[in-house]
Amino acid sequence: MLIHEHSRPGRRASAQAPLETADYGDLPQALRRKRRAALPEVSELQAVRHYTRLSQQNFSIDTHVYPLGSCTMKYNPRACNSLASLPGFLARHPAAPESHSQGIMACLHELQDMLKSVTGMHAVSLAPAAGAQGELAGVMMIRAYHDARGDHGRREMLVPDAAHGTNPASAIMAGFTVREVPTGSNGDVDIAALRAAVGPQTAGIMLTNPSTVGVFDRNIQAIAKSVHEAGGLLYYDGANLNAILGKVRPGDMGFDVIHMNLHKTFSTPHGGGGPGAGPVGVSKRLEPYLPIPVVIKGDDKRYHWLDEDDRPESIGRLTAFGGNMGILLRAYIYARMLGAEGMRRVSEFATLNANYLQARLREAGFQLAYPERRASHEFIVTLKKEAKELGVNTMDVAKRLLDYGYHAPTTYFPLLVPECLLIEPTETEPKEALDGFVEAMIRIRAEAESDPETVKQAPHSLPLRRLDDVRAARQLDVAWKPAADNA
Amino acid sequence: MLIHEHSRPGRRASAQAPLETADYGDLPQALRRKRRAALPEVSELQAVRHYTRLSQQNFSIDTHVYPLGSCTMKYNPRACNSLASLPGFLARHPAAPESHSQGIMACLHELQDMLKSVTGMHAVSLAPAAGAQGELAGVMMIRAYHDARGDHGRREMLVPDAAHGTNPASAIMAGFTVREVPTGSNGDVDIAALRAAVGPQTAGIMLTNPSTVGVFDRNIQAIAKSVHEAGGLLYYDGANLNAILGKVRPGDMGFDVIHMNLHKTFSTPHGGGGPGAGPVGVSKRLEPYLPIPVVIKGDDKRYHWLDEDDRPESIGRLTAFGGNMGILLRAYIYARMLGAEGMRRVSEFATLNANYLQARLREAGFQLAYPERRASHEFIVTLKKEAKELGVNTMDVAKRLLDYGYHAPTTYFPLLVPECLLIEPTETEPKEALDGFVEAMIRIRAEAESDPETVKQAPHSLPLRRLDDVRAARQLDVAWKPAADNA
Amino acid sequence: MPFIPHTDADIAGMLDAIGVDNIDALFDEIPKELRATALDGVPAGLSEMEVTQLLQARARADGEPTCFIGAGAYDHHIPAAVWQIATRGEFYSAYTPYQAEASQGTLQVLYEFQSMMTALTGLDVSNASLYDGASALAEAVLMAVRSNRKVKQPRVLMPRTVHPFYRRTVASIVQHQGVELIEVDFDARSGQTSVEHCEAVADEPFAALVVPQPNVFGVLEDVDALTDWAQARDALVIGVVNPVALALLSPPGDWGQVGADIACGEGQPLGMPLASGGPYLGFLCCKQAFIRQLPGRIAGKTEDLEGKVGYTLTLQAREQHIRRSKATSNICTNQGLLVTAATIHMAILGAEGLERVAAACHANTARLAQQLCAVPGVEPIFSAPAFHERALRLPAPTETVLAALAEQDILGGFDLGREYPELGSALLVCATERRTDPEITAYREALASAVALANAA
Amino acid sequence: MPFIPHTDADIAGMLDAIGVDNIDALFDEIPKELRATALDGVPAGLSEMEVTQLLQARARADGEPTCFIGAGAYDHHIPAAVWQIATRGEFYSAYTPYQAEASQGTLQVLYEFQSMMTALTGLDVSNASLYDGASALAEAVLMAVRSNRKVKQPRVLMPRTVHPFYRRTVASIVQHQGVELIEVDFDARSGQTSVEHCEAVADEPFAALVVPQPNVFGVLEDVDALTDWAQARDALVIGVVNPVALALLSPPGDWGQVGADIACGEGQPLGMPLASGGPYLGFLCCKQAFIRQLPGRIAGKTEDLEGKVGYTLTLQAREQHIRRSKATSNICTNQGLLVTAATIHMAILGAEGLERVAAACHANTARLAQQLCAVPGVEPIFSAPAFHERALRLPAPTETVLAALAEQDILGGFDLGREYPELGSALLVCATERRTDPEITAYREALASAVALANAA
Ligand SMILES: Cc1ncc(COP(=O)(O)O)c(C=O)c1O
Ligand SMILES: Cc1ncc(COP(=O)(O)O)c(C=O)c1O
Repeated sequence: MLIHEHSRPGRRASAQAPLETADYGDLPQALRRKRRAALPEVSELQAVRHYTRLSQQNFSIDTHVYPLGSCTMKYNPRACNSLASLPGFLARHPAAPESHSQGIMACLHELQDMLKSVTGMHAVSLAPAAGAQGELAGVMMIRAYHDARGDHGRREMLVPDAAHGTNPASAIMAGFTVREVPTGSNGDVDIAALRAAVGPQTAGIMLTNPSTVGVFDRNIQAIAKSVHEAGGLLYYDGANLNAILGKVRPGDMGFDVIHMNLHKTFSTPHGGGGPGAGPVGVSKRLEPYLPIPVVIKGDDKRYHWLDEDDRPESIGRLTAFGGNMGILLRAYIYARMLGAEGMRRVSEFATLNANYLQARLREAGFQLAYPERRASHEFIVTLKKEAKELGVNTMDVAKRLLDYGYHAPTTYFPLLVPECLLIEPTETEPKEALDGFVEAMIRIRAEAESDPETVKQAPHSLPLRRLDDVRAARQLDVAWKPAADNA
Repeated sequence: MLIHEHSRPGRRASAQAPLETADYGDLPQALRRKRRAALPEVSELQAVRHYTRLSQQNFSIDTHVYPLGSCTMKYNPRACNSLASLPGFLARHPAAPESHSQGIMACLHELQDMLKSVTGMHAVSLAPAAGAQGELAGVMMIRAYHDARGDHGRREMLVPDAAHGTNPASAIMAGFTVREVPTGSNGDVDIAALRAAVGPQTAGIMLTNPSTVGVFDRNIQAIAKSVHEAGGLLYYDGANLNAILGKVRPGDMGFDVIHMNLHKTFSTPHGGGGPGAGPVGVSKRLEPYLPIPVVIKGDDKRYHWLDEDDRPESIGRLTAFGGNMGILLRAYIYARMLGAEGMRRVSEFATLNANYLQARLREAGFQLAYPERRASHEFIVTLKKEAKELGVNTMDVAKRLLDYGYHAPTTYFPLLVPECLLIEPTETEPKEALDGFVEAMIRIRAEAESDPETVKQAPHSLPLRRLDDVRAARQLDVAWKPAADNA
Repeated sequence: MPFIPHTDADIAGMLDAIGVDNIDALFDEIPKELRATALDGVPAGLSEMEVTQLLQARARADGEPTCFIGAGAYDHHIPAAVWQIATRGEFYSAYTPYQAEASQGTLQVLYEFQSMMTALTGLDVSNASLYDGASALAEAVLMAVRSNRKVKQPRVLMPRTVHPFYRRTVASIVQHQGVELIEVDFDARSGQTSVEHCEAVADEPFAALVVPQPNVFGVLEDVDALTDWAQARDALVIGVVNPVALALLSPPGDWGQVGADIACGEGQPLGMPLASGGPYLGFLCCKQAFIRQLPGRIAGKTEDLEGKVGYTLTLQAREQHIRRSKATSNICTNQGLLVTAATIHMAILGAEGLERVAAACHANTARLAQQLCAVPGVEPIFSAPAFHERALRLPAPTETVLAALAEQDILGGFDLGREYPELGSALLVCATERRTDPEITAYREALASAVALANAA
Repeated sequence: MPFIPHTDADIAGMLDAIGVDNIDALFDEIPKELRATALDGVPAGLSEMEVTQLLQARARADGEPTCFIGAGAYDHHIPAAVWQIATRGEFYSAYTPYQAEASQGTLQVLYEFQSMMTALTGLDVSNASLYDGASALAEAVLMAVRSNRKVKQPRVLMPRTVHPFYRRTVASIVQHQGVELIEVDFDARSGQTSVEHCEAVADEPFAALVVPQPNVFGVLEDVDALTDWAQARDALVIGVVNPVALALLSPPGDWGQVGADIACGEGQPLGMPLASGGPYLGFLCCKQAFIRQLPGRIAGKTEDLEGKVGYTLTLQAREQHIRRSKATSNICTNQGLLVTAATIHMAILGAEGLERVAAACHANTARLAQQLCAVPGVEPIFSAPAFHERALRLPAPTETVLAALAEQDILGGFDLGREYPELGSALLVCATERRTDPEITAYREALASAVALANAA
């Protein structure tokens, strides 16, 4: 039932608005609304009950194991939320003067410093609102760098075929053309193909390492060398930083630009699809191009914002007010609780969990996409054998996992591995949870053999059975309209 | 699964305690614990997930219609919780000096004043921690009053047979004997029986009006006269104040003492069984006996606590630190949002909802315990006909209501009405919810006719089927013990 | 009409179904002359925004002082997760789990709470809470008197080292139930209640001895000796304990030869904010033998129709809603939400976490006492070992000193002299794990000047 | 190891199953010379208690000033229920609803949000959020350029009355996609963008005109005339609107003869705290015809196997994870949690509630402006009607005045002069429904002395 269906004309949550309507007679009649918007009219209890019950229909980290590959669905410490929600932080206007901002600016400045240390980069801007915006900022900086040197011919961005869709999309938004680089059968970038692809047109390459197939590209130094020698720059998609936190640094691998997904590695909430935060780090030569604002600590020991005036070569402003500050605060709090030692543990145990799960699934007879490789913090199982022999595909298995109380891993990504499940358990799941997942997978395969319809019609135990995506797109209905409008 | 079953030796939520163990070598070895308590050892995520999922197994106001008679399960405004949880309020130590307490004392003092106004009493103490403690305080004051007058023979407390169990239990705790007064077939106290019962031994009578059978006792003035003339005092059980808020005042009816259940009428959370708050109000002659502390506003315009020294005749202290302050704050916030007008609306719409539901159920053929009477904020349906003819009893119907998404009304209380459901919809439920409840009742009766087993075995749609209470009492298991202890 | 969902159309339809013209008609059974007209003392309603502004101002008015008061309520860190979960609507807005199948969340929490409290106290069973520590002690006293089959005299020995507010609460609650409370004095040097002090007042049989651990001065009692002594005289032993202290200290179930019989106390240190004194929670545990005398709710494990494990309220025949005037107590609504918070708190901290908290408080208080005793004239009052609180003698009137400290936003402690005049100018101080070294130093400096000032005046 | 549940036994068992000796061996594919050793810039870990103390101190350091700044972010009351529900774990810790059956909570919220936004803007469809208002405008500009089938030139008219931060954001984001942004000036007296100003820069065809309502000065544009003018030239019209203002003002769907084509804006006024500038949410609505060019997630209604209604992400072929380099945008993670909050906020307030909020802000700002203009030398800059913000000219340098006000914990407004030097000493002020009369009076008094002081210096 939609909240709109609880609506009755004249019903109100009347504690929640000014008790009387103030005068607005000076607003010209012609510019005024002719009839009220068809928002629901409900009591406060109705709204509370409706959304409380809706929430219960979600799987979430707080309720379920959620091994969604490439998304790092780990525990979001509750303190991060409550401390970032301290009244002083919530009440601060984005245009408040620096005199009333030293507290939060101290947090942001320290976060910049920690991120520099973690990534091995020279400078950081916290401005991008999510990973994709970080990517855009990153490739724009690459472009600005070449342009500033008068090197205008570099209009091609190399992107491995395994890359996340945001990578090519971001490159296009920055005005590049995209050239795909194939992945070798061992999971590493096909270095020969890469060497063949680089040239004077190469602006750079967008990579993540470990890559989205879940393995650490052992040739990273060779890749860096090859791209750098061709005059291109290396961009690091930070989505997979959780795998290497405190173990190896993108800056040390030769990357020139990096974005980080704080909603992944730094455990800020995924929120049903955001908000994220996608800070960017750069090597020294790219610093002038960082998006604004940036926080600096002045000689006066006070913190100051750098904006367009201070950074004339900046690629500019990406949101009106400088980014998702509340998310940055959460990441800061998380980072302070972890400390250096805790960060290292994150990557160690994320890796331990992934390799353990990989070993158990292999042992149970599931086929790994890259069986010879170590898993990083995630790994890929391919169900192409099951799909072919039993007629049960990856999506069926994913849906059936829901019945067993596990959120499905990422399905059908990366695109180059057929019938794939990208599995990322994260470091915050205990061994028992992984064992339970293995058991569910084994049972589902047994069901696929004995009773494939059960799997193909899954889920069975959730409030809804399998939903019809095709119908959603064909009979498009993306907004409730009042009956009068439909008539 | 119990949280203990998630436990593994050595597992910890290590952000949550001091990072290292400080020295306590000075504590004598003989007085130290020999082995650690068997508390669960879990990660923070495990605890969060476990209790989040447990919560989802509750029916609650925020998720379900909850017409539990005598409990006033109405919307608990979320602001009451968040404002009572402002850091300043949470951090205040109970022994903080008045210099650092004027803010909260202002709230408490104003709450006292509002409660006086609402009840028509002369003075109020906020000390009792719940209704039953308010009752105890109330009857102790009655006793103190008689004792102070040297009237030591008054050792009998009259209690209607319909009264809540806490009433006789409280009277006993105050050293009274209890004499039951019968309820007439029209729901009013049997006035003749009452007259016969009062005498020089009568300390007082404990009543609520509207009574627990859901009707307003029309003879209240005669009752008051009769008890007062016999030298007794009238005690008002405030559990049913929601029915009369702003409509009629216990003080005006002739009551000398009243307790209020703020967790009912003033909408503080029921919390899975508390905390409550049970302030007491008294007429002038009882003021000296009020439990301490009491807040006064001094001539210096500052607030002060009255304690044992200031109130030597007080019945004393009922909890170490003067009551459930956080709950009092919530009630205060609620009262301020309602205001005088809002309070009147509460009783009007609570009464409207009850009478509407009563009318609809009567129309649907259900038998009312007091068919000739107006409902107050609640009313009683008796299923004795259904029990006899269909073999489906009140508890069966109650359990089946759960399947339809309604929390059951109060069952088998008051004891004098056989197979009864005490139904209190409260003012915050919309008409649709009441209509839905009627429909569920009609359907259940139809099921009871066509397929009684479905009803008798209910619930069917909850995580558990009907629980075996007898087994719980016979094979008593009230605490998990570690395997070693069991062996 | 805040929180009321009725539209005009709803109202009309409902009145119609009832068969009356207006809502007022529904009140027609109330005698006319009784109908109230105005609520003079109640101001007009405010919007949530207005009441927010008001309450924010009120909260702000009380400042953010640094708290060195303990005396029964302790400023511990509470994991953020505790209240974020406890205030989820499903816990916050449910009631006593009368319908077990629709209340498994609450019921399992109660069962887990009981399990944790029995683990901490070393006793067999626990109830699901009472109002607070002091009223729990009152119930423990009543329960002991009912339970003792050998000593029928309702006489209970109550050491003066039990928190004075607890003693007064007990006195209030039991005063009309024929229980005689006999005070036991303490050793002026050690601060302990000794067996000799007990002997001095025990010429007649007594049903129970109350043993606080630590006692109100923070001092550790010789619980083994006291327990053995009382039990040798057929009395029951009631421990009054701090649950955080129990992480380090011998649990009541281990006291003496056979263990204390009953343990009770204040649950506040297990995840409850100070909040001006409540809501907190009283806990009450006992040996299996006494379970039928235990007041309050108890959750028990059972099975459903299909044999699945579930939980339900059990032994309800002890309670007022069944037994009415013969119930073990009048308690009905208890402190459910606080039980939920305490359970989550204990689950998150675990025994080791509680141990660290206890140790940190203990060490902090030791450091505090040492620092304060560096102020000339300030000295410890008692010689026996103490846990996480310390009684100090001041060279100036406590009240004056506390007022001067308060002006600097330091809440210096609990004025013991008011309750124990024989101690003179006496102050009870506590530094929980939340107090930092700079705060402790600031206190010392403020105390030095406050004392100097008071003595100059 | 905060947040890591592994026991020693777990680790040993797991390593064994993998067949390695230690965790380090799992990193053996990383070239040795790359392995990092230390994280010098990262301090040692803190407990939650320590980090709580740190953050409380930081939050406190920034004070509690009274805020009269608007300029794109507004200090509205947010019902307590909004964030208590939005931060429930099931919303807070879920991700993009890739598995629809396990995400109906989030998906239905998205659908309801889309429904509410279309109702507010008067357009047919809405996406499920973009990062913020400014980036939403950038996406709107790109979308308009892609959508306009008649005008192929990627030229967009951008009035200077659009918030300068929005204009800069748009410029940053679209700079490499060949879009030409053409500035349109405003009338110095009225503060409006007139058709004449548009004409002046429109000798060549343009794909779209951006129309802010209200504009950055709070001034109301003649949206009907601008819309009709642009559409007559085959351009699309993009409204940039404040959703609270829409409770009173004509919605973009009603502008001119056939309505604006696209509307976008900042969702912050719908239940998001100021929070230093984010997270907020950008919304983007359009006519049905353009839905395939709409960037971002869209939830759609559908049915399950048994015909029950449910919701799912739809039209994903527009998105990067399917279309990669040909997607409508690179956006992936959006502002889901804020959408949840906004949806609850709108459900609780309803259209009438939003109207009251809008009216109260409007009236408060009028009162504020009147009071401030009582200070000698302070005067309104523009003559056209304005909604809930006012541009004022000051008789002293804005920066000096603002600094003096800030010293009294008053945030006096947004310094317009920095962005519009031609306005001189100019200040943009706003008083939302939360500002009280005493606060407004205090501001006037503080302004009077600040101006006096500045002029004396
Ligand atoms: C590998 C990879 N790159 C980039 C992104 C984009 O990040 P965001 O969703 O924060 O825009 C994601 C996340 O979804 C990702 O998994
Ligand atoms: C009529 C009546 N009286 C007294 C009480 C006791 O109140 P409490 O549960 O707060 O102790 C109740 C509540 O349960 C009640 O319904």
